[in-house]
Amino acid sequence: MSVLVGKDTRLVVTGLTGREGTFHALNNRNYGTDVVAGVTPGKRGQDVEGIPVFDTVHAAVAETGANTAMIFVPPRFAADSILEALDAGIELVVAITEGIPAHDELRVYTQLKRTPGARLVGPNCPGILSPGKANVGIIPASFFKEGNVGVVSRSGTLTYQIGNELAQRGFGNSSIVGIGGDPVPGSSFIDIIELFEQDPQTELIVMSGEIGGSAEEEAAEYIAANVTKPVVGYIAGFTAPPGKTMGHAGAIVSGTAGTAKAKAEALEAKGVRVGRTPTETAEIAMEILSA
Amino acid sequence: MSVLVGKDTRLVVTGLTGREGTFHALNNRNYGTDVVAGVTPGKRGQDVEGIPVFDTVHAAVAETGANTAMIFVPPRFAADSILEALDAGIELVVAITEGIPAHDELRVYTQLKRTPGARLVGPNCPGILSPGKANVGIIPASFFKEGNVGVVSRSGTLTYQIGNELAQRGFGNSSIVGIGGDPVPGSSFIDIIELFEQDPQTELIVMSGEIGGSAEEEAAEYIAANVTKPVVGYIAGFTAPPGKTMGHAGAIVSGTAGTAKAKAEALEAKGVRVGRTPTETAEIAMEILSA
Amino acid sequence: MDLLEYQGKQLFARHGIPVPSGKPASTVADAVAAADEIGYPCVVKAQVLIGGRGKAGGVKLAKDRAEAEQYATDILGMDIKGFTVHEVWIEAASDIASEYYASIVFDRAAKAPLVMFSTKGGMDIEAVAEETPEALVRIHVDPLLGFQDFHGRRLAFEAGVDADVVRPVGALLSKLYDAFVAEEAMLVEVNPLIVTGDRDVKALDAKVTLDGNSLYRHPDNAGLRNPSQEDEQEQMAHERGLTYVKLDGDIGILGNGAGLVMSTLDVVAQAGGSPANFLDAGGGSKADAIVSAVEVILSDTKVRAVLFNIFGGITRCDEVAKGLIEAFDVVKPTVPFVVRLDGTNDVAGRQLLADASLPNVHTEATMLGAAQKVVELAAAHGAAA
Amino acid sequence: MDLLEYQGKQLFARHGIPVPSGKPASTVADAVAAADEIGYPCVVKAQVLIGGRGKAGGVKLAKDRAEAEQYATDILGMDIKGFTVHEVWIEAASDIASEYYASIVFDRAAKAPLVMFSTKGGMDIEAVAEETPEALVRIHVDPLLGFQDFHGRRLAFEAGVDADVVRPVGALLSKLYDAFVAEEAMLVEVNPLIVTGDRDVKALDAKVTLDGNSLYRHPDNAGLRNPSQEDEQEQMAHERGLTYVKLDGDIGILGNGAGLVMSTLDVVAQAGGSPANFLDAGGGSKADAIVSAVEVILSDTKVRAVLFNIFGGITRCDEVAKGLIEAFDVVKPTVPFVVRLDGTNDVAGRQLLADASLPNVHTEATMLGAAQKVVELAAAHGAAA
Repeated sequence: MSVLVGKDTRLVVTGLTGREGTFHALNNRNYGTDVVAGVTPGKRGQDVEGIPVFDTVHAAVAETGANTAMIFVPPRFAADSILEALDAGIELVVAITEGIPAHDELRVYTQLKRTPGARLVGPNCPGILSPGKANVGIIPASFFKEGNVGVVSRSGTLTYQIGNELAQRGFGNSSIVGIGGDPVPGSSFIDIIELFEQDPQTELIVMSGEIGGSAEEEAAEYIAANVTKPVVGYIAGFTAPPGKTMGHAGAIVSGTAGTAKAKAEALEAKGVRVGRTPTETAEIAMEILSA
Repeated sequence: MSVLVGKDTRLVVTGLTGREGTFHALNNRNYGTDVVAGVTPGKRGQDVEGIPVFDTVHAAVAETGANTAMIFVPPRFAADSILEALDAGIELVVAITEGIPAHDELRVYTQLKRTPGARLVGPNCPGILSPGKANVGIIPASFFKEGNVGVVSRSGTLTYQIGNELAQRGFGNSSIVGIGGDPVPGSSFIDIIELFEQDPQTELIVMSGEIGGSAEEEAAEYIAANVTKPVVGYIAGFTAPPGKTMGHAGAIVSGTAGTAKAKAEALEAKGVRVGRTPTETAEIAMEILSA
Repeated sequence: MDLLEYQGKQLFARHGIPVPSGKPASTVADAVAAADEIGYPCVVKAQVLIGGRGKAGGVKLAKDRAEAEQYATDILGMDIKGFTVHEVWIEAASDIASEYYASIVFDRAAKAPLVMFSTKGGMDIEAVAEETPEALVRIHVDPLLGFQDFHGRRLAFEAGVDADVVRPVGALLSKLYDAFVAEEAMLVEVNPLIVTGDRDVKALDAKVTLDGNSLYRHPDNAGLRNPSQEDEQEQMAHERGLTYVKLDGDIGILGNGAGLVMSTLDVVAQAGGSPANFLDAGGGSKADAIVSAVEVILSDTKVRAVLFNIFGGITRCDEVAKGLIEAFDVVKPTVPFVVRLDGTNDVAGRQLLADASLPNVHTEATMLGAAQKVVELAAAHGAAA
Repeated sequence: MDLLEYQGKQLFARHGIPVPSGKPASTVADAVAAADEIGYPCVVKAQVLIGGRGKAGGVKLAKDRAEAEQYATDILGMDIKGFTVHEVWIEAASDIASEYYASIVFDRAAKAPLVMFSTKGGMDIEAVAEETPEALVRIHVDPLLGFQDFHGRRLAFEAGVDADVVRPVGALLSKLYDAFVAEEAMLVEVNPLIVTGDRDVKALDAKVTLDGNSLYRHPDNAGLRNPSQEDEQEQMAHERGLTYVKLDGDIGILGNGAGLVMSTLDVVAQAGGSPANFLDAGGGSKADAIVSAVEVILSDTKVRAVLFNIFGGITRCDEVAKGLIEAFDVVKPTVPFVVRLDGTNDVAGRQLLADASLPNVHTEATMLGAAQKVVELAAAHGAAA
């Protein structure tokens, strides 16, 4: 088992015919993901190395039975593309696009919550990798192998760093989920931790957070109340100065709220061990799994 | 038992200090309804014969525990007043106001469907009477007595006519629900029939429809699939010419869809007996209940 | 409230929807002046609230001034299916490459705006919907989310528009939706929506129905009412704030509440009578409203008897009785009246009527009895007249 | 992106929010001309992106021309908490009866706009929130439903505004919400929102933060950027499209991905070092972006060593290596570099670096090892310098 993406994933890629869309869609297919369709308005009838292209997500769903959409269009078209996928009945939308306007994200999120059975991961995220099964997004899959550690992270490259440290210690992953660093992520830590808790393959959960917002604090509460599996935390941004946006639109500290220290303490107060570096985080995970 | 309103109703009246609002709120209280508050912006601290007035529905709910709101404000303020009541956590909103713009009703309805646990009856309806328990609205209660017939109707006075014909034959009512004749009613026949089906006091359901829309046809399908109690139908408007709005904004026939004949046939096809006049409708009900 | 084509186009233009330039005119001289200003060829179009103008000769292409004058003369005053042409719209002729169809209706059943689009424009859309339903693409729009770019793409692609106009068609549909919401329309229809030889997309016709309940928010639109298009009695009723619909029969009907009035019409018809009108005196009717109502009913000279069917809720029966007594004093009707009063203050109302002993007014205890009585009286009065 | 007060007021005015009339000026002569035009008394206000102007002497009431000239002279060029005053705003003096507070923030946690209102305006709102939290009314607005009239009434009544201004306050809040949504703001704040002696309601201050990601939709706003307010390195980075934040230390940091860069800063700090900056080269960085990034990092003269920490996903390590080699050619750095390359094409990247044998470039296999190495080198280089 794995979470969100796996052998049942039937992927449609919006923006397939763009340079990045083509590159990563083919990468995903080469990994074993069932990439069934692409969408580029006006390019119906074309194909990208055998992947058929449609004008609309609705047509792609009707013709190919796609159940998962990867959004690869530029920021100014991304909100519309996500809404289109939701409207077309897609169950899981994975939005890679970075730089979507915040108010667009707000509208998309509010609409998502009115769409029964739909889930959004991202935007501004590296996607989801279920090693050995499917890769939807831009996570470099060759660094990861199948195993029992579920990873959920706001950051892309930091996810690779932590996953890699685990891999170097011999551990594999059930799924690696990048929820993205934007102000309004479609899925929260809690949403993904809930899935890992239910997933039989996952035996330990690594949660990698960062400064800004209160998602980590909320996750701490949730973990204490609902999660039976061990959770190891990591928080980036101990040295970040207040009031500055640190790259991720979500990574901004106002006053004492949202600091790395406050987040780590909130997690530790609920019994979640928190590593101070990616290396230490991997070591704690190893210690728990080897016990 | 009864449906929607009864001994647990705690009523707040928006527009209480207006002439009509005062008159009917006091009427309702005299009948036994627990009228706990009124709302008129700027009149906090006043009272109407002992009913305290608040500036906002939120304040009324906080101070009095109101769970039902009756909307008596003029059409241009009505949509806002309904939305305010929904936002304040009111469970049942009964909107008497006639002449609310259709697009306002559309926004209100869409918001209603996003508000868990909330119900709207009306607008442009006479309200709900549960004889012997509570009256919320403008139904002349003295013509009705407690009993086992549930009545649901798009029309106000026609409801009185049918209820009166039943009363003259010795039958009382569990509840009488006017859902209103507007293009976008908050509750449909189906919503109310579902409640009557669950209500132990109700042994027979009278459904009084009229030309326009497809609510009666939808109810016919629902009744066949879900209702065990006998249902008697009545449809007004057999002589209405197509394309004309007959008073109720919803009562307009386009082509052959929405005619009284089509509606009566749809009900009869599903085993619902339909009276051709209010008198005949009451006679059918009497026949069934006496059998 | 229905708008004339040119009123609809002016409304469209306010929302950025491309329409051909034009001018309205109600005299031949104004029409020719407008045509001169717009240039030739131009189109002279009858402005009436009914379809089928073209077949009736109400739309003509004028090559020059002489033709414009001729056509304006022919069309102004023309009768089209019972509607007199009071105005023409003089419009620059368009170079039509394709004709599409677009509309947005307030869909009561779905409780959402329904956007429809087809590449089979310029013809009877109901026939298209019946014969080739797949050619009419239908999409509901969530009222809170609103019209999104993807809705426009879906409509255009699924209908099969030419690839080069997918964007402008989507943009026009988006603006049409804006207009539908901002103006609180119940219907906006464009048939045909054209693509010109230069690949411009334009609304060549406009059919707009506005929500009368929202006109207070749109004072400009409220001023567009075309009273000349209403029936004389309906216009009179409208001015007095009454809900009145003219019918073909000879029995005047007044009741309170739309459902009860509709039911009364049915019961009268079942009793063998033929209603002359629908008149809902509404909730809480006061005496003066009753006087107005009687005036409207009796202004229809076909009426041979009148039925009052009142079940008082907000409406108080004593007020209705007072109104009727006053109406007899003012209007002095010559036809018989049948009155049935039940509900709030019914005893007092009946007593007032009994005390007034109006000539030729019959009271009945039940709706059914009242209907039978009025049918009988109408027949007798008809025979006598 | 933060706006100056007067830019915020001009934005407010576009949405119908009442603001006092005024003019911006960047010279004393222009300021005096503006004051003459506006009339006396008027207020001379320093335009800087930092609070506490008043206490710093940046806001003065001028009774006449002489005072206006004196204050403009004093304030232009003044340093307020490290910000130089380049512009003043000359504004008509207001007759203040009451001072309220209003703001709308993009609340990430609630995923909805949060509207806040208080009658305790004109002071530090954070102190109000802390000392008398009940005085600050907070309401979230559903993004799809939008701001309704009842929201305005609740805010005004619950905060306890004077009864006669409940409506105008509600109307102003509604327009403020319109502005927040239409301009895609992350924050709009009015402190104080005043009631004048004539009972007019006006925004006397304006603090607006816009969403940089949406500026392409708002070309007018995009032109408002105040580059003079940015740090020199940050301005340089911004022009090159890099995400750069200046810090106080001496170790330059470059990584790919915000989370990894933040983590790198932490690990360097833990190793005893002090980062000079945050620089996210972003996904898919090409060689020329790396050259730009090195230029920006080294333009900070405090930098004594640089750490490259790359875990390639979209970013290809060979591209990073090429960029670094090119940067050495162009910039010829004198400080030591530590490079850690992992991920996509890491073997090729490391090989390129090895082949280039750049002076003073050290490669490390792990993030932790690289952090320790750069701290050591920075200390040594500092001692040598």
